[in-house]
Amino acid sequence: MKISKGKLFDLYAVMLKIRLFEDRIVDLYARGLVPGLAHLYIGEEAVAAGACAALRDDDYITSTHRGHGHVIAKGAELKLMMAELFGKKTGYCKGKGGSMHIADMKIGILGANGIAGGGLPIAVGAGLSAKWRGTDQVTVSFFGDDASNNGTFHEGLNFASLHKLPVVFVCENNQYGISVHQKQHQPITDIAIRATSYDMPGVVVDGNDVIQVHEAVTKAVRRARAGEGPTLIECKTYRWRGHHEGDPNQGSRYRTKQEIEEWKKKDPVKRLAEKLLADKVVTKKKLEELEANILKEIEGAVAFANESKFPSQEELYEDVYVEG
Amino acid sequence: MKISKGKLFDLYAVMLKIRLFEDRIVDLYARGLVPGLAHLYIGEEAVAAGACAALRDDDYITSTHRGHGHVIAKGAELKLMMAELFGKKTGYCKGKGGSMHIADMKIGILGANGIAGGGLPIAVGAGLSAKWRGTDQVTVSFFGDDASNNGTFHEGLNFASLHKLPVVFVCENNQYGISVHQKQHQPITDIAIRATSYDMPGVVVDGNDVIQVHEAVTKAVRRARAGEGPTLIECKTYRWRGHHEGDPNQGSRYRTKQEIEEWKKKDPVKRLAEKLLADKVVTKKKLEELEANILKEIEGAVAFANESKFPSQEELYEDVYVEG
Amino acid sequence: MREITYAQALNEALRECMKEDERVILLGEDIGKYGGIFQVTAGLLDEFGDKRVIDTPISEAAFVGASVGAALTGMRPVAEIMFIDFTTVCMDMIINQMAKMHYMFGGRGKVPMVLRTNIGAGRGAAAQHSQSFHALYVHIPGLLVAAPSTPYDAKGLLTEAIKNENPVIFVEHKKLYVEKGPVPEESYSIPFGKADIKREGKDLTIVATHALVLRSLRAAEEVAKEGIDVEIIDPRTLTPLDKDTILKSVEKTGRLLVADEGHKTCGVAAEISAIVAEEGIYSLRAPVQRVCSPDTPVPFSPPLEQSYIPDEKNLIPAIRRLMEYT
Amino acid sequence: MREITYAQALNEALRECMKEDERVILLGEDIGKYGGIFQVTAGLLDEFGDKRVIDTPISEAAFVGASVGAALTGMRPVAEIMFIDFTTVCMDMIINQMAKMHYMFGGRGKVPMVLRTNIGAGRGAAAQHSQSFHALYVHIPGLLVAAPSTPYDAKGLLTEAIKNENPVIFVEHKKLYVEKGPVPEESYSIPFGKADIKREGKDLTIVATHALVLRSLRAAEEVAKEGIDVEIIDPRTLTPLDKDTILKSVEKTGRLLVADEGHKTCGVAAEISAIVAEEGIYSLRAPVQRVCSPDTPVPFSPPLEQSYIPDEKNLIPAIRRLMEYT
Ligand SMILES: Cc1ncc(C[n+]2csc(CCOP(=O)(O)OP(=O)(O)O)c2C)c(N)n1
Ligand SMILES: Cc1ncc(C[n+]2csc(CCOP(=O)(O)OP(=O)(O)O)c2C)c(N)n1
Ligand SMILES: [Mg+2]
Ligand SMILES: [Mg+2]
Repeated sequence: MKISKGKLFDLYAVMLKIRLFEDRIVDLYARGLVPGLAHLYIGEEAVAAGACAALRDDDYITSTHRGHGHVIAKGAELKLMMAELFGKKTGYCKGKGGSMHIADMKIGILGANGIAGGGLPIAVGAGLSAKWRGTDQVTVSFFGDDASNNGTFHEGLNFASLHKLPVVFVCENNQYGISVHQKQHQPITDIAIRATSYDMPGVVVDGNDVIQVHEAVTKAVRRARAGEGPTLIECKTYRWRGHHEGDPNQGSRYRTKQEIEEWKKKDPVKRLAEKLLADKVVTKKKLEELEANILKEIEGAVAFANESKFPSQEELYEDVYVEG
Repeated sequence: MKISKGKLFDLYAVMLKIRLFEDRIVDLYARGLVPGLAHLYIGEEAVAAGACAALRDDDYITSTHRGHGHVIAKGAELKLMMAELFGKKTGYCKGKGGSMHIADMKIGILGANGIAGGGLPIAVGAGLSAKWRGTDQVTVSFFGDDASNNGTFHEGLNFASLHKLPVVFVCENNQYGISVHQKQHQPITDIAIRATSYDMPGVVVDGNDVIQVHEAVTKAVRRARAGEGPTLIECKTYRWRGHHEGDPNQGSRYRTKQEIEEWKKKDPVKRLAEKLLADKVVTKKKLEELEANILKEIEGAVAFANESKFPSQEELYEDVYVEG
Repeated sequence: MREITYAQALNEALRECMKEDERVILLGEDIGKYGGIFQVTAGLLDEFGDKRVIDTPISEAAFVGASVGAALTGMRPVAEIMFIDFTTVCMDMIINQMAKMHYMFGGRGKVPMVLRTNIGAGRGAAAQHSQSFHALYVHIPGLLVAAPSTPYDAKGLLTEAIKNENPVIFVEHKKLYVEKGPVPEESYSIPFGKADIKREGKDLTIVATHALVLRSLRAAEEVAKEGIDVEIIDPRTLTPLDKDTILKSVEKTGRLLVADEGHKTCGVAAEISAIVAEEGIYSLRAPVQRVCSPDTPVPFSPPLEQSYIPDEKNLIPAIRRLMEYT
Repeated sequence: MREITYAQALNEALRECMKEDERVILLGEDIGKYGGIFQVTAGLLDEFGDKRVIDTPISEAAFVGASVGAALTGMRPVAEIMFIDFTTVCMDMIINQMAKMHYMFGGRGKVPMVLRTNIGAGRGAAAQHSQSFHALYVHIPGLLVAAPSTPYDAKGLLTEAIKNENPVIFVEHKKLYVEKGPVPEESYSIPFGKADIKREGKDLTIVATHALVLRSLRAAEEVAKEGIDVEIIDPRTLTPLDKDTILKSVEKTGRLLVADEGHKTCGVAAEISAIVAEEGIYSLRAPVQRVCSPDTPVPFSPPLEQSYIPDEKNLIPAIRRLMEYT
């Protein structure tokens, strides 16, 4: 597969947007402006960007507790995200969901999810639904290495393969549950081998290489659209920060600083930037412009969130049920 | 592995005991003497007999809704079983459990289980416990083909392998859930391949050949005792009767009479009897004697059950909690 | 009017809704060729094919979760869990996903699905196949909970459940499947949150659910001989609960007995009792009595199980006791 | 007496029990190096090693089920589920196995294990990380349910839970982990089923659980200024429930307010209210009031979450309302 220069640049733009958005969250969180739990995706941007670029607007994703990257890559508006993270009425969920529950049916975001492994069965249902409705929509389900030990993984993949559903299971293997290393949570190294149990293809890619991710997901999406069934794709990657903001010293209770530094050298964003420059896809200036534009968008989002109102007390009781 | 003649005869005796016990249940159920649900094991006797013969008295099993065979093979007393099936106070569970909950800690029966897949995590715990206590006890966990689609299978096998626990997972693939054929419940034919996902050995055997079952389980038990971890063994077999007594026409709503007849030709009990005779392990007379003795034991059990009292009303409130 | 069974009434509701709306599909174990363990889906596979009547693996989390995903994306799934006991294996999909999405997402997305299941002891099926813990779902906001007691209510409430925009836990009762009653041939809905007065009376109110409605009606006939005139209110849906009808009845009778097959502690009967203690206490001239299953697992042995099940043997003495207060 | 936090008190109970009895082992996610998400198991891995402090995969059904199997075969496991919200993914192991085995097996076999978890909103963690549905476990017979409100109770109840022969759902409260209070250095047990009178008073009884005890104490101080003398009863265990102490207090005060952080409908407060409506109605001179979480999922936005959480803002007006009845 040949990725066009334009596409490569677009991938980069998405990755950078995720990175800068979350860099800003780090800062806002530290200053107490973002309440609750913020599980950051920094270091893993290539997965979301590469995967979602293989999707159409009307395709679906299910996301995780670490969902900012997925939803930005699927097209979520930063303003609405930021307002949600601030708990404001103008946010994606009117302030009711926060970081772990961002959803937008219009662009196929079936929700971030606070339950590890919770998204897989939902993705399977979106797949069944697309099949029943006779559309060729595809669903990508993101989940982590440790979530692959949950029963929902097993039940979900079995069901999807049994009915040849148009679902792509994207496992983000960042090598850790919260503090638990993969070696302590499963006796295997490549999660992709679990695909065999469900008679579906399993693929391992370098999750810090957006091109590899994008190619693997594109192939799986093609297969899914053609009615040939699901694929399991494992993306090897790493999270730079603690499990969530507030995890002391970026998780150095359970991993070495050295390990973190090693992985920072494999920075997927920088890596792509260097390639873009080396291959003369873009000029340095263009990259700087891009960054400036994104930063401006983020500032706009922060301003929007800041200026927005908190929901009023009565709203507590709204949206429990669909009325009428 | 060479199985001694004496052992072969013992295996036969267990299989015949299971068969004749359940034949009697068919009759008692039809006459309304056994209340509730009776899931019969007829046709699958070689699995329980072959597996449990590889165990010591202090080893453990977890069983299923279709548990009569497992518990008889592990050494349960027919009298106490029969009384339990009648709902009598003298039964294994004082009449509180019935067919699906027979348990006897003294001989390592950690309970039949009404929840499909419910036994696997419990077996894993017994394995952990043996390891912690520094004994070399092994646990065999029985479960069906359709139960292998439940999340507990996945979580249980992963955990057992991770900690190299002394557990043997014995899947009784009789090709059906209740009415759902394996083709409709999973996209694979050999469940044993799922072992790969947990880095453990997976073995397929003819579940109607007690020698094959026994050899495979013996090997797995040896491995487990040696601290080398769990094994998944799939035994291909078939249930002759309906899912439970009362399933119309032995399940001919969802399978053909012809299929049932084909499998009856592979009768594991008859097959072994013929081998015993052909190899001159026993005489016909010895076999007849054996049958007569078992039948006598069963009659004794029925008489015991019949004569026993129902529990008194106050017992309803006992055993909810351990007192004192 | 013709009489059909509760199971047939449910079957009819499913058939009619499937005919009317092709987004309605069924998922569950053995609902196809087998027709469902209680024959509620009998004949539907033949009529609608295996794309709409789907026999599932023993993967409740997968297929209930898939129903959530399908509902979110435009379908109207009706999932069947063979016994309420087994809803424990997919509780996360029910409590954390199905019930909460609409709220968590701030109104974006809805989950119009039905989870059909059943409660009730009395079949000698012991502790893991006989439970009645529907109260767990009444405790969780975001779910609607239906509890039909007659064939008529079964059909009308299931039709409403399927058409409703919210997730519904549709709690049937095993012992009622074979009960017959008059049911219109045409399609109809019973709105949620409207109790039905199953018997009018002036001396004592019984709020009864599921099989306890039938058992209360029998108890009422019995005590009528002693001149006691019992009113029986069947809430029909537990969420929403029609508390006005209950409070009004208690205002009239001054005596309340709540009868529900769930365990007593923290059950539906506790809630109804607490509502009256909070909002109708001045109507009461006697303590509020609950007739429920005891706080023990369901025993297997038939005599124990009979003594476990709340019925006339518990209702009649409770009624008499309440009538001693004047 | 020295003061330590609720989390430290729990940690101490675990340490002492592990030292005393080598059958006590811990399983849970991130309980090892991480020390548990709320630091309750901090230091225990170092002290007892990874054979007794086991970090598990995200496989709650496996490790809670394994705890059941281990308990059945002679161990005394203490499992930690990070938030009560996640107990939904292993509910079958809790409700159908752990709770019922002793009964189903007719007394053969016992399951002496503890499942530690926590409830409570107030950390901006939204609908799937802030629930308080401990009532679900109170509804299920076969389980004991503990609900400590102070560091002292936390240590004593956890010690008792570990030594108890029955399965215990040990429900901690997130917002209490950092609260300090006096705790003896030596090991001690608090028996289950004995309520503690956290404040004596004569005008009104508040039965309060978990963080509502603290909040009620503050509310009581506030209304004391108006001359209202509140008695606060902390049941400490919800199963068994010390109803005698509650009934006796109500007999004295004539007014009852029940305060629990669970949802109102079918919650613990409903049960306590129903008990009094059944057995103590003649002591009441006012309706029974419940102060609970509303029947909505927990919202994320801080101002909404604050208004969601039941506390003094709800308690004080409720007390005043009840005092209007004379
Ligand atoms: C069912 C469940 N159990 C536990 C948790 C707590 N928890 C949140 S994230 C997490 C680790 C997830 O690890 P992984 O799946 O690898 O995703 P990552 O955080 O590495 O992206 C855990 C244990 C949860 N959210 N859901
Ligand atoms: C979790 C759960 N779901 C559904 C059931 C109902 N049920 C009882 S047995 C059974 C089929 C079991 O099939 P399999 O595991 O192959 O065992 P078999 O009956 O063939 O021995 C089902 C669906 C159950 N007991 N538990
Ligand atoms: Mg991870
Ligand atoms: Mg089978």
